[in-house]
Amino acid sequence: MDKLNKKILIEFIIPIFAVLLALIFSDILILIYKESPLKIYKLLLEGTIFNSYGIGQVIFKTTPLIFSGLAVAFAFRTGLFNIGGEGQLYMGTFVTAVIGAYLPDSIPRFLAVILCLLGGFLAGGLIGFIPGFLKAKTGSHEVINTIMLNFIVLAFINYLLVTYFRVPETLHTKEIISNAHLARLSEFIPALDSTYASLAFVIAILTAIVVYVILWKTKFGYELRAVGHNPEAAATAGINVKKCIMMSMAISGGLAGLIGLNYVLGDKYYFEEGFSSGLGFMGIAVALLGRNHPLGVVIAAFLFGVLSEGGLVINAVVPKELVDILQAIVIICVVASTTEVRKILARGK
Amino acid sequence: MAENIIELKNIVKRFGKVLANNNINIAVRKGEVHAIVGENGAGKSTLMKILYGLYHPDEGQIIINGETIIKNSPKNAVKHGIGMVHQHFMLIPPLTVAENVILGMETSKGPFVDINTANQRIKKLSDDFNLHIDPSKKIEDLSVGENQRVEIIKVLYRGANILILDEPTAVLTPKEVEDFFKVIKSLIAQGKTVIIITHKLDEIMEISDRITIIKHGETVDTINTKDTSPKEIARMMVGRDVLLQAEKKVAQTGKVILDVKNLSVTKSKDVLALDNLNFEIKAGEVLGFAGVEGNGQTELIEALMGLNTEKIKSGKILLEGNDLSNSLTKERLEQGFSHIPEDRHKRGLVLEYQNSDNLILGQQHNFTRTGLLDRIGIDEHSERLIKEFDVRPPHKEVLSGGLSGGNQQKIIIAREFFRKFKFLIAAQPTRGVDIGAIEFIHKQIIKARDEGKAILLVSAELNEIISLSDRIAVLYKGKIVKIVDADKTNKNELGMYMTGASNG
Amino acid sequence: MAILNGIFSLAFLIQLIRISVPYVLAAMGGVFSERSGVTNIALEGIILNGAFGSVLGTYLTGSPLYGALAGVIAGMLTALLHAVISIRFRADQIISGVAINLLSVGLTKFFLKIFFDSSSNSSRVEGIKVFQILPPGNGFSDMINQLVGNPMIMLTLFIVVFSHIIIFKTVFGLRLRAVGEHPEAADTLGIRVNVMRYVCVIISGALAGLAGVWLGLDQHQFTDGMSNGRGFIAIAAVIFGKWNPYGAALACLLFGGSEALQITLQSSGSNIPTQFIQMIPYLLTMIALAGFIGKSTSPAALGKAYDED
Amino acid sequence: NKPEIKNASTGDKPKLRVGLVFDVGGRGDKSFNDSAYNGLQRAIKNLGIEAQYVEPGEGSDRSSALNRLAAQNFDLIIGIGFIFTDDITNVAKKHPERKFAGVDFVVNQDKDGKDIPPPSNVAALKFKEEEGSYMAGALAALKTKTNKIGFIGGMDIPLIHKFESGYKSGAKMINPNIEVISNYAGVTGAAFKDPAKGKELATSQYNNGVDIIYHASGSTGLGVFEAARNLKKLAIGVDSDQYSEAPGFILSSMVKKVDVAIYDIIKDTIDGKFSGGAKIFGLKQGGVSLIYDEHNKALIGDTVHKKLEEINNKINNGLIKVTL
Ligand SMILES: Nc1ncnc2c1ncn2[C@@H]1O[C@H](COP(=O)(O)OP(=O)(O)OP(=O)(O)O)[C@@H](O)[C@H]1O
Ligand SMILES: Nc1ncnc2c1ncn2[C@@H]1O[C@H](COP(=O)(O)OP(=O)(O)OP(=O)(O)O)[C@@H](O)[C@H]1O
Ligand SMILES: [Mg+2]
Ligand SMILES: [Mg+2]
Repeated sequence: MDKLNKKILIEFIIPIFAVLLALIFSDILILIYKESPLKIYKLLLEGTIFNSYGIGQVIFKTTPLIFSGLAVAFAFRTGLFNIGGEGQLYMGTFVTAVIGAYLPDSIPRFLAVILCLLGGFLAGGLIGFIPGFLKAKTGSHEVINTIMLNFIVLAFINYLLVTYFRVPETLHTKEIISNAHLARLSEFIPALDSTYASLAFVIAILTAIVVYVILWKTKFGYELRAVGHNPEAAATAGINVKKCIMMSMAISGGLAGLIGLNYVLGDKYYFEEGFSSGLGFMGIAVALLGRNHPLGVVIAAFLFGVLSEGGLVINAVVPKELVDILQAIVIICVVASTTEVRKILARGK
Repeated sequence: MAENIIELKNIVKRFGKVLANNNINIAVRKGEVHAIVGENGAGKSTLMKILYGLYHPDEGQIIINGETIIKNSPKNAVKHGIGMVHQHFMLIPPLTVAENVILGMETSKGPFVDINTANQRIKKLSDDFNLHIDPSKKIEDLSVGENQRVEIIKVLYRGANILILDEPTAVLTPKEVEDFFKVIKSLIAQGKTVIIITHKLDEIMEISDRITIIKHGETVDTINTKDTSPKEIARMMVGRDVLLQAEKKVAQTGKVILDVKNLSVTKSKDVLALDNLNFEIKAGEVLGFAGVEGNGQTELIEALMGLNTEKIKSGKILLEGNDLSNSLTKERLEQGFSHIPEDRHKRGLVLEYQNSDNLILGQQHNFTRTGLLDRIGIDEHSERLIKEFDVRPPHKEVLSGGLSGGNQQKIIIAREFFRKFKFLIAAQPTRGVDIGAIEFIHKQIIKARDEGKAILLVSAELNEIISLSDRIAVLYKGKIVKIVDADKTNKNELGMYMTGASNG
Repeated sequence: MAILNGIFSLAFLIQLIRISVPYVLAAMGGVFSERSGVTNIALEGIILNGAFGSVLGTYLTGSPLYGALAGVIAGMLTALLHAVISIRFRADQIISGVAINLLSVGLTKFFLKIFFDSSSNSSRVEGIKVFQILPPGNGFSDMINQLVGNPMIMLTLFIVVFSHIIIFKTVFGLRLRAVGEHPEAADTLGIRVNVMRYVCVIISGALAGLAGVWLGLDQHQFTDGMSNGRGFIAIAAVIFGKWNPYGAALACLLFGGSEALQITLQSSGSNIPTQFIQMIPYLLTMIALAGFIGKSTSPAALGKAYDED
Repeated sequence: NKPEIKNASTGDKPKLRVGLVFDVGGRGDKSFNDSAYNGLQRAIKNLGIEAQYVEPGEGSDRSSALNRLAAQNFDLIIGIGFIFTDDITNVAKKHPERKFAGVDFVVNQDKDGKDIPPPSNVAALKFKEEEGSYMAGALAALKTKTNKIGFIGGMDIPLIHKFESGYKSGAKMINPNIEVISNYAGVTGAAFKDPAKGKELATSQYNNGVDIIYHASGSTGLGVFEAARNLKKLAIGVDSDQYSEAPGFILSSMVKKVDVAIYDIIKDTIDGKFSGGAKIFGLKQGGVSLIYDEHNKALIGDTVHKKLEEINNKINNGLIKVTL
């Protein structure tokens, strides 16, 4: 028990330590900009977690980051590095939006949402599957293939959008039917007021739980992780490594395909070009900060959600880029302190 | 009395909770072959790494040639004439022999590597010590025995007078061991001192002058080889009497379990790794495969297990008459195959998994309820096997990667013997394992045979092959050159077939 | 046929080379870093910082030469950060790279605001001077001047050859390869594994920084996010080229070539939608990797931190 | 150089609070956003307002930024760029007490082709880019010596197609046989900020005989100017007067008077004359125009200038209809 407590303590000390370090660094930048760090942080916190609109917006920002982080973490656990989140999320979100737009109006609400979700998952999954397939069949490196696919998918979606699906004079698809809308959280918690936080957040949390169960509680997850650590031993034990690689990349892509859920079913009700702005890449940071563990991913996504919404708040006073810098430094400090801090703690034993 | 060239006094080394060396004392005399023996995890490698400066002792003194070494490092050790050949080769496969040897002490012209001079020097060393190494070849193209000799050259090139050899013969064939001992003798003849770690008692008897026995990180004693016997050494190591030769009853064979027909496997485009193999194994029979490493053993095992199937050119594999030639690995295991892989790190274990998880690897579906892992069942299973097979983890939560080699092997043995199998592939089942564990593993294999299983044994250890097998097939260049009865052959005859001589 | 003429013209060749220059420089950096065992996804950020450094340096000193120096130093400092994180602190190298890329985007934008009061562009600065080797006038000699007269292009060519020689012919190169393949082995022979790695990562910073210098000074200004994925393409080229300088350079030319082809195709008014033309380089890479290159084996210790203790 | 701009003058009545949310590129793009910024600054100086701006960048921050400004009691909230259309519409509905303006705001049409008017508290500031581009096309066609002119767009999207098609029509009107080569830098937002790509595209066009290029590509166009400088060819700028980016090589610029539009809407609001609905800025209203001043006088020349004036008049009188 004592041991467990200590382990948990370490998991928490490191990120907190990292955030503190990052704050010191950004203090310097804020001072360079001739502003008071205290004022900026006060502003940032007041505008986000100490304000009901802010909390809602943070939840809104956290939601896609959870999916994005889960996608990266899932592949990581199978020893695969999925940098293709951006392409997968574009495909997934686009398909979600198109399904939502062309469903018959009369379809029941629950079914409509499920169909949109499924479509997004499968479409993202397809894009994830391709590098998985190529890796399994030809051995070509998934990192390159996912990077390449990002460019290809973005161009392809753009083509589909511009040529067939957009509402004239805009860069977005037509609106989804109202039965595919996800309820806003403000319907249940009025304090959240006009924020865009929706049930997508709940779906994200549930997905995190499902991912946890799959990876650590099922036979399938056991096999995936075995492949991640030692593919040859896994093959020797009769695990179908190629299948695991393909499945893992497909599921990872599918999770990435849900990143846009929040946006399409909960906020805008359509797919719009450029909506993502690097959510797929942020997933890498979220996953790694969250130690590739679903719980960690949720916490890291929340932290980045606060920073991302906070950037908008402080933008009136200092450049928003400060927040990007802050995020980067948090990541750096976390990864850098991990081994060292552990070593010191182990020594202190 | 010859002078002590090396003295290690009261050495203590901890790895976290593990006390690897606990107050060890050892003295090595100039010009002797000094053997160090002990069970897996006794602390032998750790001690040698300390001597070579790779680890720093928590306590104790290192005295070389009467000089106390304050801050040891590999550089420092080399300066004092110490060279170490590691248990796991420290060679860089894509580089040439010469590049590997000169690394860190390069012959150069300005900033450029002078490879010609290097080649010449290495050629000379190779000739002086009868090592037969071509300096311009790449390491990845060399055999294990050659790799071993490159390691020796590396050490000699640095002017070593004291050579530390950590389990140098673990991966060598009898012929290679013989050659290797010649090398050691010529080293001694030229005034060098050798410290050797090995688990093979007959080798110790043959090559060493004195023996230091280590147990649980402590020195038991240092004795003269000529005053002792394998039995006594084994007793000192393990703390009880050990059966050194496997005992088995006459085989009671039944029906054919495994039948292999016309099996051919490609190595590269037009080279065959296995060329039209035909053999069968009956229930209650051990078929041993002898052969110099790299003659098709690995490919045979892979083909039988359904791994790397794209390389299989032709052939049939039948288990009790069922054609499994096109079955997946998983199906073969389900049908009654069991497999102790030849390389436990590469194929045997997920080092990052807990022992309990490794103990169900390949049997995970038996520990599953509606897709979910049965954690409680797995833990119970693991506790039972760890006890039954006497696995000794340093502490409870240790991952399999943190076990010593012998204990890692026991995990695999436990797992594969637990499986309900009809046919077992045991590949190098006792490689790098201490004698206590060897005894245990041998007993398990014979027990399985007596229960009517068919067993295919691959081992570089001729003693092991001869004592465990009922029949022995000798592989040479992908072909079975001969199948002989185990009780009608000997090491010499097998050694002859292994070099390609057909019909003795 | 207009397309064929377009492709086989000297102008096309020059364009191909110009597009490839930043890829090649960054890819050479990638080769040094990865050969020594340190994955360098941070190339993207290094390029960006190099570009910003070169423009700011030129802006402040008025000399593009000092600017170029500043760009290289900015690249080296960025790489140093990557080295400290992944070597000293033994952190995951890919994460470190991702974080540094994020950091570089933020920092360059932040300082863009401080120095140029803009969120997207710097002021225009002097660029690298192109020498007139042939008397200018006719199209042909102008093009030759663009190629041979451009010191950056010549430098790039030199760097490729130089990298090959260093890696495969020198003592330094032998140690570099050893450290990337089998650090334990190198360590036991007294080679300071981590020192070697520091040096190589910093070299990679200088080279990728130089790629940034090309972008900044060829455009005579810094634009927010102007590295635009070039670092990733360079990484792809390193893998494509099997971690060899010549191989990586050729891969870069392939990428540059397919981009130039895309421009030519587009201008020749073909009916293929732009989006599909845009895909060409990336599709080509994927097909080539799956079909011809297959498994390329990386340095064995790539991405693994080494504990010298 | 702080983004928070406070009015220096102290008036008696409460100052109008104006919030402005920039397009993807943000301040400093030397064209579109900067033009908007200039309008805002002028209003601060002359009209005594209090202002704040936000640069949300790409992604989903636009509506959040608008929402926050609305919640902080800003009286007039302006979004720069067509992409704000839906965001402004939604936020404006939620905050009927505030006034909104959208530059390039898209007025959608119903099935019968009738405009669907924006909410009454939203002013749609629309520019007839096609008219200005038509003039640019005519200018290029009149000045080309090779009968080959070029167009370089940023992202391959409908808004930029408007520039392209206006430019083409203008050129064809002068010379039906003229060849117009078009390139787009890419299909993502980054296509507006890749000057290196712009330079290569332009170099390729110039090498293929094009001698004048018109760009509508944000910062990517800065690369087009570099190519023009290098190869000593001509280019036509966009949105702002871009002459200073490559003096001597910028034939003219097709300016969108975003600054004027913004200044005017702020002034109207102060004067209580704000009204919702579309405000069209075409050639006639001076909302778009080709630069002709002391810098490029010599480049364009008198006769060509006269000819252009003529076309300008024809468009104003409806004799020429620039369609899409
Ligand atoms: N780097 C390490 N970190 C932690 N523990 C270690 C390390 N190296 C060895 N150990 C532990 O120290 C103990 C002694 O290991 P050592 O390698 O010296 O044994 P050995 O006598 O060489 O065993 P074997 O016969 O199997 O080679 C073992 O329990 C081992 O697990
Ligand atoms: N606590 C530990 N943490 C990490 N690695 C460890 C630990 N303990 C041991 N090891 C590693 O476990 C392995 C077994 O230790 P040891 O040095 O005894 O090897 P070995 O028994 O000689 O190996 P083998 O016999 O399989 O060749 C080694 O690779 C060692 O580095
Ligand atoms: Mg050992
Ligand atoms: Mg061992």
